[in-house]
Amino acid sequence: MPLSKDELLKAYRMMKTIREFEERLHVEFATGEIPGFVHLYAGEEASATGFCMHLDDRDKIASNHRGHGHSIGKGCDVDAMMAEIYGRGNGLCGGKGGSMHIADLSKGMMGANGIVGGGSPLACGAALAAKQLGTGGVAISFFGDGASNQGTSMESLNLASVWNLPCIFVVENNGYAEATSSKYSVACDDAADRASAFNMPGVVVDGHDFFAVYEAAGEAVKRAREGKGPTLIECKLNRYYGHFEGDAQTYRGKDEVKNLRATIDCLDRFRAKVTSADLLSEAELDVIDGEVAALIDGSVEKAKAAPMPAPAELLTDVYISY
Amino acid sequence: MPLSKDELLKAYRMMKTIREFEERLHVEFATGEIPGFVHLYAGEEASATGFCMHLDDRDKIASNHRGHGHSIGKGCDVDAMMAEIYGRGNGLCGGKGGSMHIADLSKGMMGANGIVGGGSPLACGAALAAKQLGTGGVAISFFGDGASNQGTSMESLNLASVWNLPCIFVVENNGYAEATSSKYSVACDDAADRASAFNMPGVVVDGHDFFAVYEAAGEAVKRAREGKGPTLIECKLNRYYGHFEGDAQTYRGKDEVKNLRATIDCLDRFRAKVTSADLLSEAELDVIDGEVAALIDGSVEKAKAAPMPAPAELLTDVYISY
Amino acid sequence: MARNISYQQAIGEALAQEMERDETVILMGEDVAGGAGSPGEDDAWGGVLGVTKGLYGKFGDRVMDTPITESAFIGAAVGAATSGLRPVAELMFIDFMGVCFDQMFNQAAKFRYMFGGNAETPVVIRTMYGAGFRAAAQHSQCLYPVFTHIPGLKVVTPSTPYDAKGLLIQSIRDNDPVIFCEHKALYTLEGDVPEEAYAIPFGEANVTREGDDVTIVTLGRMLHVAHEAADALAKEKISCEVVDLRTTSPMDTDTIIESVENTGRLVVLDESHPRCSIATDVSAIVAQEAFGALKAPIRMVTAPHVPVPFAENLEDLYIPDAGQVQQAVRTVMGKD
Amino acid sequence: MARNISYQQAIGEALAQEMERDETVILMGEDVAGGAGSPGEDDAWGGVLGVTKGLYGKFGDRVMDTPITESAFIGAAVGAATSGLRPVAELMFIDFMGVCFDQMFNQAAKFRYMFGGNAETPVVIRTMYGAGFRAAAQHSQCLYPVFTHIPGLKVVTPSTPYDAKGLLIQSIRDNDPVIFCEHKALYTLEGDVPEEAYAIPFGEANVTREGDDVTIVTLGRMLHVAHEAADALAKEKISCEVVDLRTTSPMDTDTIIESVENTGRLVVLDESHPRCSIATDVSAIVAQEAFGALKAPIRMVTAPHVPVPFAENLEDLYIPDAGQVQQAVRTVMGKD
Ligand SMILES: Cc1ncc(C[n+]2csc(CCOP(=O)(O)OP(=O)(O)O)c2C)c(N)n1
Ligand SMILES: Cc1ncc(C[n+]2csc(CCOP(=O)(O)OP(=O)(O)O)c2C)c(N)n1
Ligand SMILES: [Mg+2]
Ligand SMILES: [Mg+2]
Repeated sequence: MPLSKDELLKAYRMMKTIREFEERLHVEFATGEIPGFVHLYAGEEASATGFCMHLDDRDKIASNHRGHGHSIGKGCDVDAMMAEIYGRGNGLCGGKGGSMHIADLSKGMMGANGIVGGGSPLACGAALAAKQLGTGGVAISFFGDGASNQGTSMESLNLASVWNLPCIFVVENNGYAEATSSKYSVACDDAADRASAFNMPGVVVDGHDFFAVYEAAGEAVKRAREGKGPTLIECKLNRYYGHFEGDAQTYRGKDEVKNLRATIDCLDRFRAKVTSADLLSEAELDVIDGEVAALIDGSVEKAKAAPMPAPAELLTDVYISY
Repeated sequence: MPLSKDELLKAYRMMKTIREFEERLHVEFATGEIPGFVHLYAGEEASATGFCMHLDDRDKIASNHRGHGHSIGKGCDVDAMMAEIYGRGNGLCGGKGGSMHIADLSKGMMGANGIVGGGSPLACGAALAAKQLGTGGVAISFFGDGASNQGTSMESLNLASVWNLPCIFVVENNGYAEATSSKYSVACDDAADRASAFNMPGVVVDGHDFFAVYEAAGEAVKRAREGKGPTLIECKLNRYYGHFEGDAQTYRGKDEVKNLRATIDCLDRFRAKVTSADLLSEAELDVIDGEVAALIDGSVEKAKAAPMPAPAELLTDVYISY
Repeated sequence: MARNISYQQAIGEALAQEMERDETVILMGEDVAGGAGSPGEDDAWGGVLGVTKGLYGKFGDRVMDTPITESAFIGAAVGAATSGLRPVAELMFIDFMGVCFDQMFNQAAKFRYMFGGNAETPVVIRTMYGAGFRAAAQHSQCLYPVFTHIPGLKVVTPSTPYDAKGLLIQSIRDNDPVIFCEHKALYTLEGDVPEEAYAIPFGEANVTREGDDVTIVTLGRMLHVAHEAADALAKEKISCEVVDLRTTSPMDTDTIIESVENTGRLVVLDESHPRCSIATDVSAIVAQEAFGALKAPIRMVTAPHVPVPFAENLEDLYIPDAGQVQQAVRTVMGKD
Repeated sequence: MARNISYQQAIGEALAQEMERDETVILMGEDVAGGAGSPGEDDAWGGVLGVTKGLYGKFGDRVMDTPITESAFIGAAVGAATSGLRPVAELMFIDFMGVCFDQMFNQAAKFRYMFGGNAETPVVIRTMYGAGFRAAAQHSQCLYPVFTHIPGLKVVTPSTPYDAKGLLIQSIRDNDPVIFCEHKALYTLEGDVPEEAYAIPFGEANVTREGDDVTIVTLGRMLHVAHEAADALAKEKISCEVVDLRTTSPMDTDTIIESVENTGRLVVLDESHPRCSIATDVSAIVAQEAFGALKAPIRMVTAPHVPVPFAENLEDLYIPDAGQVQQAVRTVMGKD
């Protein structure tokens, strides 16, 4: 089923918003004003977007430390996200979570996660709830190649299969876990090969190609909504920046990132494809570029100007009642 | 390479010793004199024996809660084991461990384990030590179908593959984890199918057939000793008694155990095979039966007569120095 | 109407009544539905000691067997709790928390705070603890001090059938993550339990015996040891007040302090290991908040700083007993 | 010969010297060898903060990168420790213990006892703890109270470069499992450290400042906060004795008690959460063993019972500071 023009515009806007958000954070982090650990998703946008384009209010996602893209994809407010990353009182989590703990349960975004492999059990739970409550919803867990080895991830694949959950597991294989190569840490050829060990379909997809991701995601979501159970999808993709901001990436090949940016950038590819097929015009895309740039500019400006959390907030929000 | 007569006698004695040990514990437990949880290995003897026949002093095994068979296979003293199960001061662990924690590191038996999935990381460690120290030793982890799903087990498969360890993973699939069927809990057809997810050979073997186990084990041990890395072997077998003593096994099929005992008993099969092929005589085997019966009789008698640990033992053996 | 039923029955009844009342309550754990996929009798087990037996028959697929993957299913319970269900997950033995602690303390416990109030996680983790079963070092621990250390977890340790039912119902209705700790040696203990549902609020200790000379603060199975000691001491004309904490987080410090202000002496009795435990917690709070009332040093009676031994005689020595409590009370009374 | 080097360098030096001395010492952890299999520079990282950088170059395959599977590799370190090696495994952040706690507390800690003395497990788990890095709730915890609760684990919390080197060398030579806790905010702290190898015995607290009026017992990064407070209080003519625990298990209660017997007053300062913590532990032991010496209530200064917040101002409020310590000291001096 081809995407409508509106959907194409929406997808481009989503990808572009993620990219601008991350590129801008990279710049702002260097000024020293952003506290803590910040893991950027730049380069991987087609994955979050290809999946989230299929989701609606019934659906939930569990994310990881590299969670900005997933959050934007699932509809979290960009201003509130930016304020959160700056640790401001009006942040999405009141400034208490920061980049590694962005969440908006009202949007079905169950949280970034500071624990590698922490998200998949939670996604199983969301899928179980959808199934028990008969909402028709699905749940997606996004995690990395490094996380794919973690016991929690593999246990979750098994549990989702045993319980036949509407759950989709997305390995975003960017080739590295911190400095360690996925070729070293993942004992099989493709992380998706493990699907058969849990009796579910396993799919490898080019994560730089929004359309490829979108199609694979669509099938998995359909399968899940129809009660046919979980799917494991591996997106092969690349991150442009270091593991976290501050990482000089000397473990990567010379010019590795430069070449990637020049040749397989997911936004460039999208633009080339939709314009050459006359689905969207350069001008239409440029308009979005301009709007997104303004959005991100505004969000940074507002975040910087926003007040810190009130000191009393230190002791709130830990228990509902005591 | 066919087994010598001595080896055949040794294998039979090993299997028979395990069987008698367990049958006798079943009887003694019913009298109420044996404390705690006791998980019997009766029915599964060909597995421990088929593997342990290949091992020597360089080698180590990590076991699980159903550990008596592995311990006898690795050469633990039967009297000391029995005393341990009775909680006596002269037990293999001074009465402090009991059935679930039998160990004799001097024999390369790293311990039964009360934690499902606890043993495989430890076996990886023993294999790593063998590799680093160049001893030529191998390590085996024995665990159940239920344990095969545990994150620790699957992480260990991956680690052993990544580090190319001389480690062998043996899933003793007896069809149940407590009352739950392995057909329910293990999402794939055979637990051994998961080997490919970790880039190692996966083998399914009839765990009632000593000779089949012995052969598969031999290949895996050879592979490991030659530095070619880990193997995953699944022994399909059955336990005769409940999950632990006291379990009425009402979750099992009517006459399931009775039929198994009548048709696929590993000792019966061994006897039939070696006698029909004229490798050993009935009389030779009967001699062993008699000797084993006397051994177990003696061990129970001695255990019952042995004193409890001295009260001061409560506070010893926790730190080497403090 | 109250009947005499066991601690175990009280727990089963609380589960059944809450599942009846609220469709979003579900149960999961190893063999809690009796052993899925097996050819024999349905609902053969109800968890390893039969606590949930019969619930699968009544509630069908709201009672779910799990593979032996505590991280995955405890985490699933946590995730489901943020998605509209109120799961009760069974962690068979508290000793197994080491394979799934992350989902309890970094996920469930922290969501609400990390997400700025933007999450509720009404999950209950029922788990069995304590020594006395000859189950040795990996199946006999207390470990609730570890959970008590963690902000965001509520920790419940009922000592009687009445409390077990009322505190479990509160746990299920509570909107925070609760670790519900059942002492395995109490399952067969009988007591009066009302038929109807009732909730006992958290953070309200129970003064189970009034007295003038010494306050004994305790919890769980040790409550009964404290009473045994108090009975014996009464014959020596020493009058003990016994405080049952009921929940260690939140902990009812007011009741503890009030009692110590009356008696002037404190003995804390806990089956846990001694370091960073409930015993040190209660002692420290009293030494800070009620120091002026103290007429004598505080004494702690706990298990020793060793793993739980298997041998019967050693395990019996390991578990704090009434004799040790009596000795501690005599010491704080200056009568030793 | 002593030079001025950082806490981080002191740790790296201890590792290098022990690996040099003893072939059975090996290192494992995520990126500790710099990032295996990657196309760029060898030894690019040395663990996430560079503590082990350079060791892979020196010791080759005795320094091993691991997949992100803490249960498997911590467990492998434990298993290797019972098989002739002396592994030092890096658990990157202490907060990650929840995915591998079983191998630490049910396996490593219990072998010796469960097996009746028939096992030695000389494994060291190095791990980073503490707040102050804006790393939020899952990367800023202390958690050593949890390890301290467990019999069979030794727990080490060095506060200076000198102690870091000497205690790490002792940890590696020790035949019991050791959890070696490095405060991330101390890595850049410099101090005099001898070039040659030396071991500081466990269970010997360090009286880092002598004083008459109040004993401040503390550990890790908080030692420096205690000194800041003591300096300020000196100007108010209050003389503080400061005791640095160095190891929480074993804990040197003798030195604590001796000091309190001299000063008559106790403040305990710990960055951990307040419940079942080192603060309650020290307080309880003093309330039991040195009650007679106490002239005033004990006061505990700890982080609050909430997760660690991200926002800078909140995290600064979260971490105990000198002002709070001064206030606590004034309170026990009756000067507030
Ligand atoms: C349990 C746990 N172990 C280790 C870490 C430290 N850590 C954070 S991200 C990361 C690498 C993750 O790699 P991958 O899963 O491939 O995701 P990517 O960063 O490449 O997106 C590591 C080791 C952690 N946060 N949690
Ligand atoms: C981590 C953990 N979870 C649960 C248990 C309780 N338990 C002990 S044995 C067992 C079943 C194990 O089944 P399997 O691995 O198939 O071995 P089998 O008993 O069939 O030999 C369970 C659930 C445990 N000991 N440890
Ligand atoms: Mg990656
Ligand atoms: Mg089994």
